[in-house]
Order: sequence, then C-alpha cells, then structure tokens
Amino acid sequence: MSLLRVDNISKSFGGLKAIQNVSISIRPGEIVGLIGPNGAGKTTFFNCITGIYKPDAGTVMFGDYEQEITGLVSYMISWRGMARTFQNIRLFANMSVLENVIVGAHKHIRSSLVDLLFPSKRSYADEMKFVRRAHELLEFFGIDRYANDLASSIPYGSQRRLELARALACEPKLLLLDEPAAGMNPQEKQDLLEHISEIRRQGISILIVEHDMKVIMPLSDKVVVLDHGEKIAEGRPEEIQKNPLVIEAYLGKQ
Amino acid sequence: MIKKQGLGSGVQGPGRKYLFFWPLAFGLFLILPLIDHSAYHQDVLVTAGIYILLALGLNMIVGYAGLLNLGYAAFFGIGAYTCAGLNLAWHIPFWLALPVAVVVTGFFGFLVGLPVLRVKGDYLAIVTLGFGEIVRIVFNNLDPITGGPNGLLGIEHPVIFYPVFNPSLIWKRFDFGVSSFPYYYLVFFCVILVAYFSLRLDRSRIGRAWIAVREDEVAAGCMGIPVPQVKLLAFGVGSSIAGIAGSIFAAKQGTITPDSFDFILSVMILAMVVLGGMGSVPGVILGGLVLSILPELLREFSIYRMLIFGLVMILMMIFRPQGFLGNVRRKYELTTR
Amino acid sequence: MNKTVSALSLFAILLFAAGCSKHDPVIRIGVSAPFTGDQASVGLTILRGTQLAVDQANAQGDVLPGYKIELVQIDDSHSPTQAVAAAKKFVSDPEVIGVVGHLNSSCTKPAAQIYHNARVAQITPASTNPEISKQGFDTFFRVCATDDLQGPKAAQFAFNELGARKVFIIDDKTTYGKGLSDEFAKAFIAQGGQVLGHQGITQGDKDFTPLLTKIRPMSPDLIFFGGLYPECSLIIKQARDLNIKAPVMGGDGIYDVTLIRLATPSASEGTYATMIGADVKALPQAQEFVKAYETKFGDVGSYSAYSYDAANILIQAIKLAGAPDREKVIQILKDGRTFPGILGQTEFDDRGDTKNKIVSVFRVRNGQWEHVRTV
Amino acid sequence: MELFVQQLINGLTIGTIYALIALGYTMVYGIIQLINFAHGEVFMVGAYIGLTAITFFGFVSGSTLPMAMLYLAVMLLISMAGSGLLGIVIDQIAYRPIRNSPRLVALISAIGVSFVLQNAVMLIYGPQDQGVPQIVPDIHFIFGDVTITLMQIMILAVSLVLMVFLNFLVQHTQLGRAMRATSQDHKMARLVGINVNWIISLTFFIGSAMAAVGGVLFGLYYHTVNFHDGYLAGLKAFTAAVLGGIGNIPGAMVGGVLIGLAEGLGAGYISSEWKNVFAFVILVLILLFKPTGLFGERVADRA
Repeated sequence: MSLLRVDNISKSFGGLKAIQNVSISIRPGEIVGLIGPNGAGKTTFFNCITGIYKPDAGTVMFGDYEQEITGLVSYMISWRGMARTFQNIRLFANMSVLENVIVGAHKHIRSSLVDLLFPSKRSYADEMKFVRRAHELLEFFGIDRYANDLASSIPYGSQRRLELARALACEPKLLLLDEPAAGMNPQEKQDLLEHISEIRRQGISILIVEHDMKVIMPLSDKVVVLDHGEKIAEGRPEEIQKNPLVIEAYLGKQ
Repeated sequence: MIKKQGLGSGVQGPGRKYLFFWPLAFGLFLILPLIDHSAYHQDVLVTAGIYILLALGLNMIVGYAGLLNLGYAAFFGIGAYTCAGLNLAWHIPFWLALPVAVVVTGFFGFLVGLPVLRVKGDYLAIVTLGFGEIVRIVFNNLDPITGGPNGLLGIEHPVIFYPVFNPSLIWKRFDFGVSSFPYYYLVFFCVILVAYFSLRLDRSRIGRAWIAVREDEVAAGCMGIPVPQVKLLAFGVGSSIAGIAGSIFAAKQGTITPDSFDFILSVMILAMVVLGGMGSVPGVILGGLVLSILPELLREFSIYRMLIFGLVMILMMIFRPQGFLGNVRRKYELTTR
Repeated sequence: MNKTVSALSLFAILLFAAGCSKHDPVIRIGVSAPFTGDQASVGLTILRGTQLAVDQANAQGDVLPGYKIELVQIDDSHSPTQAVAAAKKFVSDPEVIGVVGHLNSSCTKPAAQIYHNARVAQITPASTNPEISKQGFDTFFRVCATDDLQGPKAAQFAFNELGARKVFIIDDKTTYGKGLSDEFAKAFIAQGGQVLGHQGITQGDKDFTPLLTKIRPMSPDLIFFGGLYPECSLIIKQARDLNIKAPVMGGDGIYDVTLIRLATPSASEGTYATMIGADVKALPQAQEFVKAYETKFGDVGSYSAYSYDAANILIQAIKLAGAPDREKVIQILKDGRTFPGILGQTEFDDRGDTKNKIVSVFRVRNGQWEHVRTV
Repeated sequence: MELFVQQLINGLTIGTIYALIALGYTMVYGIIQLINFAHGEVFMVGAYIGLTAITFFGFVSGSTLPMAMLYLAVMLLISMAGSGLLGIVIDQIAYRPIRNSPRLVALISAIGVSFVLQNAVMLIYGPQDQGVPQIVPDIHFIFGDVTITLMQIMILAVSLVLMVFLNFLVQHTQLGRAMRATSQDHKMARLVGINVNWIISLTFFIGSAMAAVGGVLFGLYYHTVNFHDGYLAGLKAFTAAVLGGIGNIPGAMVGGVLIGLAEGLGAGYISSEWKNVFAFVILVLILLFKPTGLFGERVADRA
C-alpha cells in the first residue's frame, strides 16, 4: 500500500508537453530520487503534485486511505501532510528565521482572533510548544544562532537548511525536496545526507529531485528517471546507473 | 543589537532602544485635554484620533497582508451610515450601534474581499478604488435610505450614565454633546485598544500568516496557509476597524454627507500608513498624527496646503520609502531590490 | 533614531505655537468657505466679497477708536468636518467677533451649533437650505433667500409670465441644487403645471448630451436647473448644440456674468435667473461695488454681492455695539434693525432669515443680464 | 431610432477623447509597469496650455474655416510640446529615482504629483472655470432629428489620424520596435543597444502629447476648462485602458470608445445620476473576470 501513488499524470503549457503520463509510487518511509536532464519536467511534476499547477490528466492518490488529491489547492494538499522546498529558495525574506519556521506550523497552532484580546491558556501553550519545536528544528539544522536574523540576511547554505526546517515544521508525512543540494559545498552536502537520513529515520518518506549523483545514489531506495516529460526508467540506484537509456538521455548517443 | 526573546520574537530594529518613549507619549496625550483647554486643539486631536484608527485598520490590509486598498474611505462611510441609520430609524443608542456597525463593515470587508482575491498588486488597488467610488455615488444617489446629498441629519450623540452617591445611588446622565472633550477620551481609548490588538496580531499566527502571504503567496500556500481565507480575514478585520471610526465620526458630527468619504480621504489614510511606516504600529500612529496636524498647521496658507502635501508625498517616497518609523522588516524590502 | 524624537518634539511646539495669537488691539471677522478643491471657484467669491468690505471699512478710518478690522480666513473645502473645525478655531479666538460663513448648507448646519454654543454671530451669504434656520439658533443669520422662497417664486414666474406648462427639472445633487429644484417642482405642480422629469447630474461633470438628448423628444416648454453656473452654462450650450429651443431657468446660483461668457452669448440668449432683492444694477452703491470688485479681483462672482453685504452688516453691528462684544453684536442683529446694502434693505426675522422677500427675475439679452421684474 | 443614433454620436465623441488619454496610461504601463496616476492632470494641463496659446496669439473668434484650422493646428502643436515636456519632467523627478522600488511606492509618488499639478494650475490660473474661445465655427449638420456639430467631426477626425499614426509608429518603425522591446524586457533591450532611458522618456513624451490633444479638444468641445477636470476624466480613461488590455495600444483606443458609448447610452437610457457609476462598474467587472482586458495577453507567474 503506497503513501503516494501518481498514475500517468500529464501537463502541457500550450503546445509544450511538460510531462506525459508519468506514474510514481512511494511507500511510507521510502526515499525516492527523481532525476533527469534539465527541462525534463521534474519541477513541473513537483508543482502538479503540490497543487501549484492543475494536471491536465492523471490522478494523484495520497495518505493512509489513498484519498484523491488531484487538482486540490496547495494548502489543502499541505494539510494532508505533504510539505516541499523550492528549487529557487522561496523563504519569507522579511520575517525572522524563527518566524519562517513557525509559519510552517500554521495548521497546528490553535489560536484565533479572540485569543488576541483574551489570550486563552490553550493558545499560549500551543504557541510556546511550536516556538520550542521551531528552535529544536533550527538546532537540528545548526542554524539556531540566526533565529532572530532576517531570513534574507543569512548565508545561502543556511537558507537552504531553513527551507528544510520550515517544511518539517508542517509535520509532514511526505517531504518533497527540489534540488536541496544545489550550490552547496561538499561539506554542506555531507551534512545534508546525514540530515535526510535522520529525517527518514523519523518515518517521513521523501521524494528528492537532484542532479548530484553523489547525493541521490547513496540515499535513494528507488530512482525514477524523467526525460522530455516521460518516465524512461525506474529501479534501484545501481540498475539506473547502468541503464543504457539513462546514460543516453544524459550523455547523448555514443 | 538584536536581543533574543522568547515568544514569537519578531525582528526588532533599533526601535527597541526607544521603548521608554511610548509610555511617555501615552501619558502626555492622556492628560493633554486637562492642561490645554482650547476646543480647537481638542477637535483637531479627535479628528486625528479618528484618522489614526482608520490608519491602523488600513495597516492590517496594506501593511501586514500587502493588499493595496485604495477604497478604504468607503468602509469608513459604511460604518458611519450604518451607525447613523440605526440611530435615526430605530433610535438605537450609540453604544449598541457601534458593535453592529463594526460587524456590518467587517461583513462588507469580506464581501469586497471575495471577488478581489483573484486580482493582484496594481489591479487590486484600482478595483478597490472603483469600489470606493461606486459606494460614494450610491451614498449620494440613494436618497430614501442615505438622504442623498443632504446626508443624514440629527444623529444622537453618545450618552453615558454614571453612578452618583449623594445619599442614595442615582444614575446621572451625561450627554457627549458637541464639545470635543468626551470624544477625545472615547477616541483615545479606541486607539489604544486597536493598537494593542494590532501589536498582538503582528506576533500571532494570523499576523504571521498575513506577512507570509505578503512575502510570497505561493510559498505560503505550500506551507499550509489558506491564502484566500487569510486575505479575506485581512479585509474583514481591517474594514471592521473603519466601522469603529465611522460610528464615532457619525455620533460626534451629528450630520454625515457623502462627500466626507471620497477618494481623497482614501489616499490620505494610505499616505498615513505608508509615510508612517507600513506594518509598524507606532509608525502608523505617528503618521496619522502628523498628517492630521500638518494640514491644520498649514491652515494659514490654505490655498497652498494640498500643493505642499503632494510634494511631501513625492519626497518621502524618494528619500524614505519605509516611512518615519519604518519597520525594519520593510526597510530591507523597500530599499534594496 | 534620535531624528524621530526631535521631529516629534518639533511638531508638539508647532502645534502649540499655532494656537496662541498676537495681542495688539484688533477686531477679527472670520470667513470660511471652500477655497481649494472643485468648489473653490464659488467659495473664493465669498472670500473676496468679505475682503473688499473689510478693506473699505479700514480705509474709511477706525471702525471703533483704536481698532482695525482683520480678516481670518479658513478653508473648509466643503467638508462638514473641516467646517466644524474652522468654527471651533474661530470661536476659540476671543478677538473673532463675527463670522461670514460657509457656502454649503451641509457645512453651515453643523457649524451653526458651534457658533450658537460659543455665542458668536454667524451670517451665511449662500446656504439656502430652510432647515438650518429651523434649529432655533439666535446666532444664525442669513442674507440669501431660502429655497422655499426662491423656488415657488420662480415657478410662479415660469407658469404665469412665461406660460410654461411642461417643464423638465435638472439638479446638481447638492443640498442647494436639490433643495431649490424640489421646491420649484412642488410649486409648479401646485399651479397645475406638468413636470416631465427630474434628473440629477454630478457636479464637476462636463458631458450632459446624453441627458439632453433624452429630454429633446419630450419637447418641454422650459428646463429648470437647480445648481451653479459652471454646469448650467454647459447645459445651455449643449442644449443649443442639440437644437433644443426651450429656455433654461435657474436660481441665484446661475446669476453670474461668467455663465454668459462660458455658454457664449448666442446660446445663453433668453436664459432666466431669480435673484434676491431688487435690481442690484439700479442701486448707485451697487455700481461702485462692481467697479471696486472688478478692479481688485476681476469678474463679480455668484456670492460676491451677498458676502460683501454680510460683512458690511457685521461691521455696522460692531460699530453700533461700540465695543468688540460678541453678545451685543448678536442683540443688534436680532432686534429687527434694517441694514442698507447693495442687495437692498436687509432685516432679519426671529429665525435669522432675511425679511428681504423680494425676488427679482433677470434675463440674458444680447450678452447681458437684464432685470425683467420683481416677483 | 434617431435618439439612439444621437446618443451614439455623443458617446463616440467623448469616447475618442477618453481613448486619447488612455493611450498615455497604456504606453507608460507597458514600458515601466507604472499606473501613472498623474496622467489625468497632464491631460488637464494640455487643455490649459492650449488655452494660453490662443489668448497669447489674441485670436478673434468666428473667423473663416481655414484660419480656424491654422489656429487649431498651432494650439495642438504647442500643447503637445508643452505637455510632452511636462511628462518627461514628471518621469525624471518623481519616477526615475524610484524606478526599482515596489509599485506601491511609485503609486504614492504619482498621487503626489497629481496633487502638485492640480494645485499648481489652480494657483497660476485661479480656481474658476476658464472660458475657451470658439475657434472651430459653430456649425450644426442636421439630419432629421440627429445633429452633429463641426467640432464633433473635428474631434473624431483628429483622434483617428493620431491613432493611426501612433499605431504605425509603434508597429512599423525602428523606434516602435525599440519601444516594444523595452516593454518586454529592459535588460535585454539594453543588451541589444537600446538606450532604455531615452525610450522611457520618449514614451512619456508621446503619451503626454496624446493626452494634451485630448485636453485641447476637450476644452474646445466643452468651452470650459477647470483645474479639477483631470481627476474624473483620468479615472475614466484608465478604465478604458484596462478594458482594452493595459499595455495594448489598439486596446486603449477601443476601450476609450466603449467607455464613452457605455456612459452615453447608460446616461441616456438608464439615468444620468448614475452616469459615473457605469464606468466604475465596468472597471471592477473587467478586472475581476478578465484582468488582461479584451486584447491583453496573459502574464503567467511561474512557481
């Protein structure tokens, strides 16, 4: 029984067919890598699943009872336990690092307008709980020292990690990472590998889009390869590395 | 300089250093009418208080949620006409009409918010401008209900009863009447209440959601923030504040006419929010105060008043876009790009 | 950040400085009307009329031994809020003895309450809404006729003299315009005439061709316009462009030489207007007033004559009072004394309205307003 | 039936004037995505410059047709030049320093400029309405119940010529290509050697000059000019620009005419009290259901 099951989803912009009947399934606690040359449709696929685009065809099933979430609005999908990061960092630039993470927990904090004027113990306890949770996440990613700085003012690598922390604050069942290692130096990449495997140990399944084979291969239980919007291969990392179709897609014909 | 705090520590710039300043200002304005008895000064400050309320309300829509509203005077008008209508039609006293007016303007805020969700940035500004003009023309033409150009006359002033203990307990009746003194404290209390509400909002889940939506709608959506509902809430809450200001204005003025709620007023309030410092409650209060007092000071060369005001707007936008007490968050956004 | 603290204290000082005033002996007369915004053109005629009266009074030597008259002007930009603020500023200055004020009835009405509470005499040169004098304020006086006087007289003239039976009424959706045209309609129907329709236009609008095109097939005998000369001149010109022959009639708001210039003499030929009091041109002082006004300010505006008279009445009352005493001035104005002026003899009834109930009708003939008769 | 035709003519006349103003909004928005709030005032200033030009030359009204045409041409040229320069000055002073700031900052600055212009003209020329002498002879052509004045024909003719010329300039000339390139992408335009700042100034010049023509015709048609005319006419013209698809020049022309007709027919057949509401209702409806307007293209924002 899979946590996420995507059946031949396709999306095109005018004439351009971005993705064509791509199917993927992810079991709870599994890490799936999604690779492919630039313009293969990886980000479009991400955006279709997370509700930023409405797919033209195909279905997306998610969650324990495999409810259909095709075409739902992104915040509803997020409520069901799917969080994501972005290829080009989309942090809340003018909010503090801590606030960025707390925003991730928006769904969980129980506080309403009334609580503002007559704060109830419940809402205060909730707020404090998630502030502590946020600090834990920041410490987990080693960026707690920036807690009060503006998100836009911290170094690039830390911003990448902040996006991860913010996504985790949503308490997701499935985490979608869009090129988390882009622009990172080897040391940061190594930390990232440890962080991701630690996240998986907490039972969160992960779908990673990445170019850097040194990141994808050690992590993924299964790797799916896209090229020109179509799925051309799927399987264990070792098989994929030797698969002639994949090599041809990346390196072109011998 | 930036100290670490516990609950929802927002980024505080150097403003923290001047924390002593606000209780001082609070005390000064609390006792001001007792020392300076000039009716004119009090009247100017009451009008300034009403403008500050409007600026605080608009600040929630423009400052927090980043939804540019150029028709805010219409909500001010709806609040005033609701309070006046209730009072004239069924003699509902001010203290009952006020909450109803707040709810009604809040409701209209939602109503206007609904279609406006699909529109962004400049277009949002122009749709709300169109809405503001439509409401003013409706006020002017719906004679049976709004009294047309003559507006509504003879609105009762607020009345309070206070206990007096010569031998037995009797309730004395105090009518606010026309003098500005009682209104001064009514407005003063409302400003403090709304300012506190705004500050709490800024630190709360809802406030953060607004700012997140302002920063990046798509990312906010992916983080589970219900973007449409949050925007609607901003319009609703922001507009209901105009309901408070409208009711006080109607009760104090006694008569209201459509031309008090025109586009110029909407621009005035927006200028107060922007020049004061978007998103910064103290900034917006200062902006409201300055831009209410400035025209009075310029009263002498009255013909040049609006010319100077226009120049101030241009110069401020060029040299200090984040406003007098610019919230440090906004400074990064507005100046560096 | 200390820049902000210094800025704040600067404003506090400025605020208080603006409050206190110079202390050498002077009598002050306040004048308030819209000096900016879209109604500035009409509001400034009130400022200039009052200014002329004050300058002439000072030129003829001290009104009271040792006192010169000073004019305090406040722009209310036709907003009730600012009118109330202006009234409070006038009354809080002890040297202000009387006020020539407010153009729009919507401003005069709330301000009258302030003047009444502070016992300061107020004469409005222009607010014609009958409701204002019904508030029972003994400090309120008015030199212009009320709508409920001008309207019926105009209807009477239209029905009997012009023989109009079918009339179309247009008003500019202002307190003045609507009040006047409602009164005209009531009186015209009472006399057995027929009102084909009553439509409003927006003040400041320019294009009335759609409305006039709708009126043309109804072929009214007369078009009555409640409003001011800028819109009226456009209606007249556009009516002639659509070759609507029916004459146009209006109240004192359109009785202005600029109307003829804007609508062009040929188009405005045969336009009628009602005006308070006898024929101004006939009275000798009126000629001097017109000459003095034109040399100082240019064309005589719609309320220049009214505000000139209102200011002079205040000045005469102060002279009679013998001292800058607000209460005395009020009593003098109230006790039924007649004040000569260029509008004829002005006398106030117990409610403060002018007893000068004569209304004269004027007509445009080859480029000039010409007195027809009094009604 | 004649009633309908007459209303059509009324609507068309004012519609073309709105179109001329709308062109300025569309061009400026196309180039720097700025809603030039002060554009209504530039239209009003154009009318005043035209008026000053005639009084300066001491024109005697009611002269022969060819003389009238000469005077009209002189009046148009002077006000086009004057307003054009004004447009450039406004851009350099009020908009250039904040070119990269968010649009809210530029919008507030534009509102400030409109206050300054409005009050400056009031202080120079005085607040009362200025009478505009009758240059174009007052000839009516009557067909049954329908009358059309020579002035109306002049307005339609002049506007048509200018619109065709502008369309030609933008679509088929080297300069037009540069303008279209700049509106697509400033950076790329600079890379291919277009002096972007000069193009922006030129756009302001042309947009303001078009509005000036509208102002002069407006003054001649209504015979009065007031410092406050710019506000309402500006709002209506912006509605027209949005209706046609902001940034799209033919769209502005069509939008202007449609708004004029909507007002004319609305005031004629429904009620003149609600005349101004029709334009604003159309504005709100377009922005809600078709923000790109009739001819505008979809601006997709990518995730």
